[in-house]
Amino acid sequence: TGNDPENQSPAASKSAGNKAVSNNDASGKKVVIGFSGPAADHGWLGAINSAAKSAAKKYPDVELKVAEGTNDASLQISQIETFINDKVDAIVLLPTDGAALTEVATKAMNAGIPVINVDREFSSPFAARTTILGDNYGMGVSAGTYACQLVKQKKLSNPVIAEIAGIDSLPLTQDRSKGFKEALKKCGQSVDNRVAADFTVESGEKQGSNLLQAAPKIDILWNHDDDQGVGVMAALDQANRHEMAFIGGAGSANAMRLIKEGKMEATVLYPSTQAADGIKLARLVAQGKGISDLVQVEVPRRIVLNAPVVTKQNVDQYLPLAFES
Amino acid sequence: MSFDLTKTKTETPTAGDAGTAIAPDGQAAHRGGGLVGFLSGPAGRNLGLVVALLLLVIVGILTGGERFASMDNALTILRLGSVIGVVSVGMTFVIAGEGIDLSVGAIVALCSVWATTIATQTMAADYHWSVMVFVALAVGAGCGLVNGVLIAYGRIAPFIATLAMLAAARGLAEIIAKRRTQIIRERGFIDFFGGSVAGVPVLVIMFAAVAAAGWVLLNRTTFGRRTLAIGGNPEAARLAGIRVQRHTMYLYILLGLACGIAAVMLMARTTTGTSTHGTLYELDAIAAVVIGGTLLSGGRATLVGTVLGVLIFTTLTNVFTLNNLDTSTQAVAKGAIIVAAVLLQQRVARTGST
Amino acid sequence: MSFDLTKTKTETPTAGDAGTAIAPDGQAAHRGGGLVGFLSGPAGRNLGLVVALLLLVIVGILTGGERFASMDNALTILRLGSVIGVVSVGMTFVIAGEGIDLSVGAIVALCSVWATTIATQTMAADYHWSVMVFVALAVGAGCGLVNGVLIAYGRIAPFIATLAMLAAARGLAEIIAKRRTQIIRERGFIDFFGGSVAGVPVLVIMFAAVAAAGWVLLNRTTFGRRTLAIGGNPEAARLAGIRVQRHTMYLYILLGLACGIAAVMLMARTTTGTSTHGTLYELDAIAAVVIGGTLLSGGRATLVGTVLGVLIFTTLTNVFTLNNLDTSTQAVAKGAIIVAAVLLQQRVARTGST
Amino acid sequence: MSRRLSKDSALPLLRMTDVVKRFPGVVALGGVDLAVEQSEVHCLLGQNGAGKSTLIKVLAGVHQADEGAVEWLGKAVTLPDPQAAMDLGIATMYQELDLVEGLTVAENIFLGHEPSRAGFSQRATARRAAAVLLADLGHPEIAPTTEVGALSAAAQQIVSMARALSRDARLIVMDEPSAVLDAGEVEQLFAVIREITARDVAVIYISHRLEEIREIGDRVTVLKDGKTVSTALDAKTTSTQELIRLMTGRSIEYVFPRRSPVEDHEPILRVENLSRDGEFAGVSFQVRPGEVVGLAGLVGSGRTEIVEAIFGARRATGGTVTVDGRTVRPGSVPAAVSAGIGLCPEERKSQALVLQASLAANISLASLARFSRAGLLDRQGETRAAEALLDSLDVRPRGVHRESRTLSGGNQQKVVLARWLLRGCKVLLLDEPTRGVDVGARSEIYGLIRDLTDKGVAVVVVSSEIPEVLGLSDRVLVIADHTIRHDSPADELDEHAVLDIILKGDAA
Ligand SMILES: Nc1ncnc2c1ncn2[C@@H]1O[C@H](COP(=O)(O)OP(=O)(O)OP(=O)(O)O)[C@@H](O)[C@H]1O
Ligand SMILES: Nc1ncnc2c1ncn2[C@@H]1O[C@H](COP(=O)(O)OP(=O)(O)OP(=O)(O)O)[C@@H](O)[C@H]1O
Ligand SMILES: [Mg+2]
Ligand SMILES: [Mg+2]
Repeated sequence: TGNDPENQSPAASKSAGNKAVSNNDASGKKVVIGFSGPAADHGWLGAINSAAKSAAKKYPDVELKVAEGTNDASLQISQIETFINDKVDAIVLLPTDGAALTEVATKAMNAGIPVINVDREFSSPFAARTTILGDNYGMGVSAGTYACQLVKQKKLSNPVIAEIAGIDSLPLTQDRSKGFKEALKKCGQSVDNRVAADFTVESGEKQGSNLLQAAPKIDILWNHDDDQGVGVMAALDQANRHEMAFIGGAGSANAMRLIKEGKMEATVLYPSTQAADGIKLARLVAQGKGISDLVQVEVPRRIVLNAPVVTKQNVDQYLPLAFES
Repeated sequence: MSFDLTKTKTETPTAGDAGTAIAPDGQAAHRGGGLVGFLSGPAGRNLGLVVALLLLVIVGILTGGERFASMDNALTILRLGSVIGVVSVGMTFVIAGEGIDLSVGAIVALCSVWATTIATQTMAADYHWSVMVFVALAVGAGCGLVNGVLIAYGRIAPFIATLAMLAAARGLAEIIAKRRTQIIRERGFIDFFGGSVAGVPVLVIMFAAVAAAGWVLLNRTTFGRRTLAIGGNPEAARLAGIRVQRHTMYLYILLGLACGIAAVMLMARTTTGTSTHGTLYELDAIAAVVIGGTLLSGGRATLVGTVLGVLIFTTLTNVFTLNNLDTSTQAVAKGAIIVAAVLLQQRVARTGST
Repeated sequence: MSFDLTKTKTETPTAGDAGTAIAPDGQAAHRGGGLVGFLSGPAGRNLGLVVALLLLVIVGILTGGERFASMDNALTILRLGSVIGVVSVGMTFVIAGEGIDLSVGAIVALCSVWATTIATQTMAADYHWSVMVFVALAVGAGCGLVNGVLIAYGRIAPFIATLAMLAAARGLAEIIAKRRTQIIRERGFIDFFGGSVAGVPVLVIMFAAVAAAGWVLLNRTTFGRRTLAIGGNPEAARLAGIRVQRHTMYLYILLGLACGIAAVMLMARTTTGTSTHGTLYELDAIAAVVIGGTLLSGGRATLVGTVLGVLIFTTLTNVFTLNNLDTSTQAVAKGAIIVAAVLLQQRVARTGST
Repeated sequence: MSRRLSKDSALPLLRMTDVVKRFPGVVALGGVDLAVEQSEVHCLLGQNGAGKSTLIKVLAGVHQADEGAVEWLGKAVTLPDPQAAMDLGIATMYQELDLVEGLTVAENIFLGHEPSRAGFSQRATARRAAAVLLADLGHPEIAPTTEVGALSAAAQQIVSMARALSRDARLIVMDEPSAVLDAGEVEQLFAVIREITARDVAVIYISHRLEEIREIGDRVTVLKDGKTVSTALDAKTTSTQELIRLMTGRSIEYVFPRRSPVEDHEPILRVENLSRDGEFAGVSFQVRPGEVVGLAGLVGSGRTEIVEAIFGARRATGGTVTVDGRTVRPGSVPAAVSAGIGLCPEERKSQALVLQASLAANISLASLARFSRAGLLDRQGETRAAEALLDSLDVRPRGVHRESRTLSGGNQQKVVLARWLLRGCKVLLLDEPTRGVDVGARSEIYGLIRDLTDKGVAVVVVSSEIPEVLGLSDRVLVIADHTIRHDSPADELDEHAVLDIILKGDAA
């Protein structure tokens, strides 16, 4: 996957925005799809859930069962077990932890229920029929690469680069940070200050405020998540510190509006429509259809979504797809 | 000119002191009322829980039909309840001894991470997977020991000491795991704990065994007696020659051990060890224990109640999932159902004890 | 024949019963020991906290230098502490009355969401932003009322009742907000609460005002004394003619109101209302109150201690961030520091009270 | 003393008729009548568990009667809650201290009716008023700003009394106020009672000490098994024999059991130079098998501290305790218990009983190891042993599975004794063993102590009733000034001699 933000066209990376003419949307065999995801405790996950539901609503032949969002792997496992007992036709699973759900997903596959793995990857290739991944590492790389560009553009000699991460104990946060760090390394830069919030507005404000105290001057700030970014922005406003280039993550509509206004430099997209894509693919898989734009007869095994950077230049392209958080 | 005083109140004499952790009505009644027997336990409280659970099951059958009433689904509920159930059994002892432990979830996480790290790093060198199990149990007991020493000998309030442990154990788990999910590839381990005996999952058997052992320990041994005496009146226990400090320490070690067992079960269930395991187990376990009828103020405990409490919460989640309720609505419904269950239980206890 | 009945003991008779939520040594000593005065509060406990806070500040200065010791940073710490501080003040009352409230975070979320929804949906129609403030307070008090009624009149254990409220309020908040973050665009609101008076942020002033009002209410009014009486010995309070149930209900309403105020402050700080506001406030607030020296078993409370507890936790985070510590290490250090602070405080209290 | 019973407007102050109160499994009151005249001292007598406390709790609005009627100054009234009773002018001192330990003396006295303006408590006013009340009660040394938890039981009783007086009451109910007081303080209490009855306030006085009834009472009502057996007896003239017969249904010799001479064995308990900083110093004495040693002294003289230090419940700062020639590790209760020492502590409810546990569990608490079969509890054995003990001690109501909190005070005391009887100790320390215990049970406990000494147990008794110490003990130690002031055989002393020693010690 190319992580070069320059030559990305948004439409190509979005199967939800599939404008291809096909008969795939025509009603087919009635299918029951089970969906389970983490607790919708912040904007992006909330958007994931609602996008999944509205995707299902579009098809009269889909009955969607949504399990209680949870951050407890054990509970999520039992939800999948319940789906298996229930003999649903397909399962769309955004695991709290990919590895932890692998066993039960394999069980589902063995029971003949195709599993569509969304966002956080299983540890075994046999656990999913199809995997749709947001690219967390790629997201960090995109942000880091963009930061490098800024350093070059603005000719910053010894820039202070700061990072506000999400929940630090999640592997996805680690992936993002790793990507960021490695991309920065390529242009000889490193992260000077790093704090971790927990994806909520409140934690963003809190960690943001503390970070601003820790670093009297910041040149580039990457914040992993636009939802917590609302809080970070409030902290910047409060301290009246707008000297830095503020880069966001996820790509909420709110962030994009701020980019338009010039209050934010950029945001790295992390599609909130993955689960919606998952539902669509699950329906196709369950009905034995393929993706019409592909020559392939069947739905592919693995789709990695891109993590493009949205800036003032291309924001208008992306705004319609952005999620309200 | 006489006046009728006979308007009976159904209330206990301590009617006024609500808002405290004092026993609800009916607690004053005798034990072993005979009729309702085992399940009614202290003052028919458990009977109320059984009724609440039955109502839930009925709702499940009405709304879920066969999908709910199947053997498979029952096992799913039991398997889900088993991990938190083991922790709750241990928690019952600590609460019975007038303590509390907020660190259980973090200890489960630490045990799982420590054990799997040992496994992934050294198991290649031909260790048997039982080493992993042993490490999980030892780490759990060790954390419990630290809690126990701080509380019993350091005289730190249990809430504070275990809050500190909560932070520290999770932090340590993250450091050890380097915030990565450790994947267990030992088939022997997964097959053993993930398997079934005569159709019953090993996890469920483990839960049943722990609950039964806990019941015996609480109700049929001197250890249980001492626990209740310490929870009921620590000063009296001390003056009767009981080593209150040492016993208190044992209680936390016991709970730590339960966390270790739970960690093994969770590792088998998820085939992973990670620092995010056991999130919010403290709330779930305390809730199950308290709704089961064990007093937070100590001195009165029922293990049957705890098990029923666990089953009620787990069944609730299952019924919700089958009914496709959205998460927010589930939360609201859950709140309402908890309140309803407790009120129901009080009512049953009251009528049951007269 | 007169005899001195008032000789003070330097040690409680219950010296042996650690492991219970009973007061540590020295608690039995007189109040207002004179010398250390205001800060030393009950039995020099607060003095220990002051020492702990000072040590933290010293560490902050040593490691952070000017970045720590600046006015800006001090105000940042205070501003960050103010929201949880207001909740903790309210929590002090509930705990003093032998209760507990797990729902504070959820109530803060619900207040913020309800108020901002009103704002975003109807404010266009020319309401003043004070309507928003009023709604937040009313929702908070309403939730507190529900808690209070369930606990005082429904006789549901506070832990359970507020656990139910925790689930329900957060669920309701999500439903109302449709899981969106509601952004407040009322400049009047943001400027008012986000502003400063004579260099002091309005939020800090609000916290100070709430803490001062709380102090007066607890220590200088009949309401406060009755709260302690109910917490210390509910039966005695009832026998003295205090309407224990009604008073208990008031305590939860008071805390609900504090949550409403905290919601307003949080809305101003983050310029948003969302169902994720106030996550884990219950733990933070209870921790601040308990580390401050208020007994979880009720009957003894110190508001100065609560404020110090809040400041200690907030300063800790600040020092950690200034030192660029990673979260896991922070967590481990936090656990160790909590334990050290409590042990220090016990030691100071013991030597201070002899 | 002249009474004004025949005042013109003399309606009876209070009349309770046919009051019935049931608790689960127990009929506490099965039809009680009580009539109290204005400004009289009306004594309520009855054995432990007769229902005295229950009756006054009904009167105070704490319990609601199941049947019966209450008239106040001729008018029917209802008493739904304590406030209603207080509004009528009924103030109550409960048997269980009903104070809030975390609050100050002044705050406790005015709890529920604090002097206040606009909700703000007027603390100075309360302090001043409290000081005046305490001075009136003869205890100006109790500072209104002291926390009640830091006071001795006796001082707490004084505070409780001040609290009853602080209400503008027409009737003050005192449920065993003298139980924790010593002779001098009981005198002071009586002076106060005389003063308030002169001010037209009536008093209901409950006590198990018959000589007090004689001294202060006007009329007596006797309860037995939850029923009134006799009303309006004259307190001065009714014979003690008659009162005891009414209470117990039998005639009991209200005397101490005869002492059998102590054999000249080696002492089993040796206390040498025991000290604890600030509490007592240089305490040395020995007790031989079969001997009863009494500790006399004023309330607060440190007797409790001494026995608790012997028991290891407080760590002595100096000195040794030896049992059977072996030194007991200081500051360890388990060590003391396994050396063969037992203690019945001063405060039953807070120190001895696990209130919500069954009688059996309370009795076996110190002997759990005995009922342990490979860790498992031999519950049948436990129940049998408990039943046998409850039978032999005549604890009522019966039932080993009854919660101990539902028992009356005297019966609870027997349960605590049963604990150490079951354990079988060589040295038994009894701190105020007959506090709140009725005459019948009292002589049973005396007999029991005798039985124990006959079996060779050494007993140390602490009591605030000097006659009891003298009557029960073979040897008496008088404690004053933090140490033993006097040590002699009991028959060489009488009440005056003991008081003399105490007072001299006090003066010194
Ligand atoms: N809350 C209660 N629940 C059940 N039974 C009770 C309760 N309170 C009292 N009883 C029972 O009622 C009876 C009367 O008790 P009460 O305390 O009135 O006796 P008393 O005359 O005051 O005895 P004492 O002289 O020992 O104080 C006893 O049998 C007692 O066990
Ligand atoms: N709980 C307590 N807290 C603080 N001081 C106490 C407490 N109990 C007793 N004291 C103090 O200890 C001293 C000894 O009191 P204590 O009542 O134990 O003596 P005693 O001789 O046993 O009297 P009693 O006749 O009441 O048993 C007194 O000065 C008293 O004020
Ligand atoms: Mg009584
Ligand atoms: Mg004493």
